[in-house]
Amino acid sequence: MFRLSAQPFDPAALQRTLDDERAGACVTFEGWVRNRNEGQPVNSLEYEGYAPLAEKEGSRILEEAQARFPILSAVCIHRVGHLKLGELAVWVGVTAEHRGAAFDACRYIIDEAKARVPIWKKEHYASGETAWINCATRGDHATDAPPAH
Amino acid sequence: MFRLSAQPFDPAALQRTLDDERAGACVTFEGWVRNRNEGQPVNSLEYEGYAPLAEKEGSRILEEAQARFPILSAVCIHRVGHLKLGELAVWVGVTAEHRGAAFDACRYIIDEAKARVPIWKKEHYASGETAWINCATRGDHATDAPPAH
Amino acid sequence: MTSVRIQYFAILREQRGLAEEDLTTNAATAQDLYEELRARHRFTLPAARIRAAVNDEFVAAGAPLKNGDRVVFIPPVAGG
Amino acid sequence: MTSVRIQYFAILREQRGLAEEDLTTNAATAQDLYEELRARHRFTLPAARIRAAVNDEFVAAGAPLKNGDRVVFIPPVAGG
Repeated sequence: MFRLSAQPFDPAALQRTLDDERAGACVTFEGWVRNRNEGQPVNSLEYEGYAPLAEKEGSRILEEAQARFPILSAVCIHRVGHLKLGELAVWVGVTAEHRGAAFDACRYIIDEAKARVPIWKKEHYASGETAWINCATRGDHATDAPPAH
Repeated sequence: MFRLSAQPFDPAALQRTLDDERAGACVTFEGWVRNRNEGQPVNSLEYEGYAPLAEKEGSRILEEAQARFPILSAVCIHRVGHLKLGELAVWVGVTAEHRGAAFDACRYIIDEAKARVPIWKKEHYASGETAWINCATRGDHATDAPPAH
Repeated sequence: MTSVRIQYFAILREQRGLAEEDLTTNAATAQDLYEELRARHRFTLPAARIRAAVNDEFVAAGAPLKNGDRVVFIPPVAGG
Repeated sequence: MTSVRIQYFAILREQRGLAEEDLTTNAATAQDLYEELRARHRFTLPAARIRAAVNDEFVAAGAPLKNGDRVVFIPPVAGG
């Protein structure tokens, strides 16, 4: 299950939906809004998603993870809207019989989601400036490097 | 912080102790009691630890993770006692600025903990038999393979 | 002429100043339509950095447009 | 003769039938002591699969014993 959420959500409750007596391992990834990016102090983040296609592409990524790794279940929820420092931006949870597959699948899902799912991030800096990440063009102040958290 | 716990503990509360505005990533591993091992139906597990040395060796592993990977914090709690199916046996939580280090350190910690920390696991099978994992010797019924969840 | 609905997101929404519009175009493909809009609205992102979606599925840049298509131009993504 | 306290865990605790004991021994090293106890109590694990700890630190198999040491023999571990 991949979905966007305009509201904060409870990762502990989500993780309990993965309970399964066959599972020996559960790996989770949480992406948090952090206070710097590429050396610039960040005050807050806006996420915007193209929901129908984001949910389709996200679901494809989860299916790929199921096909590539011996896992039991996988879920990813991505926040949209204006988030404060420390807020949970994205949550991935994977269960498997064995831990190797759970780690590998969790990492695959977040790596692919960041690269492929139509969600955009606008950083609000302490300086008052803002930037859409990865959308800078020649001559812009913002760096063009991919975000790497 | 590495410690043994004779009581169930709340992983969500533990994870909140890792909150840090510098952190962009939090990876957790949960080891759950699963209903089979090496093909045999399992009813429950007993964990026994040699607490003073387990906590020393576990703390060394966390220090190694801090030295090897650019992480912010790392915690591991391991249950001891008699656990039912589905119960949480071990929890590892790691925060970092970037997700790669959080994944790598979390996996390092659980791999090393399973190999080095003096904690032992006794499986109670549906058949009524029991076995101390990894302690079988020639002629025993139980397999001698390392547990792999 | 082809009538399509366009939705804008993120940097394109801001540069266009609106979230969606209906228009008729002579553009035969999604990429041609992007170039037309880019010239008109001074979008900063070159076509090479944009993907297109039609009716909520990714399409190739050269995909032909037909009446009633819902078109989205997708700037570089940055989830997580 | 050396007086030591021994703690047993897991399979060794079960095979010994108790969790700790004080004893005096002629064994000069942790490994010699394990071999002595293994013969006496029919421990199934060979010395090669046991690690030793003295005073809550891992020690080499050939570490000498001294009066008052707290000794633990560590079967193969299996956390997680």
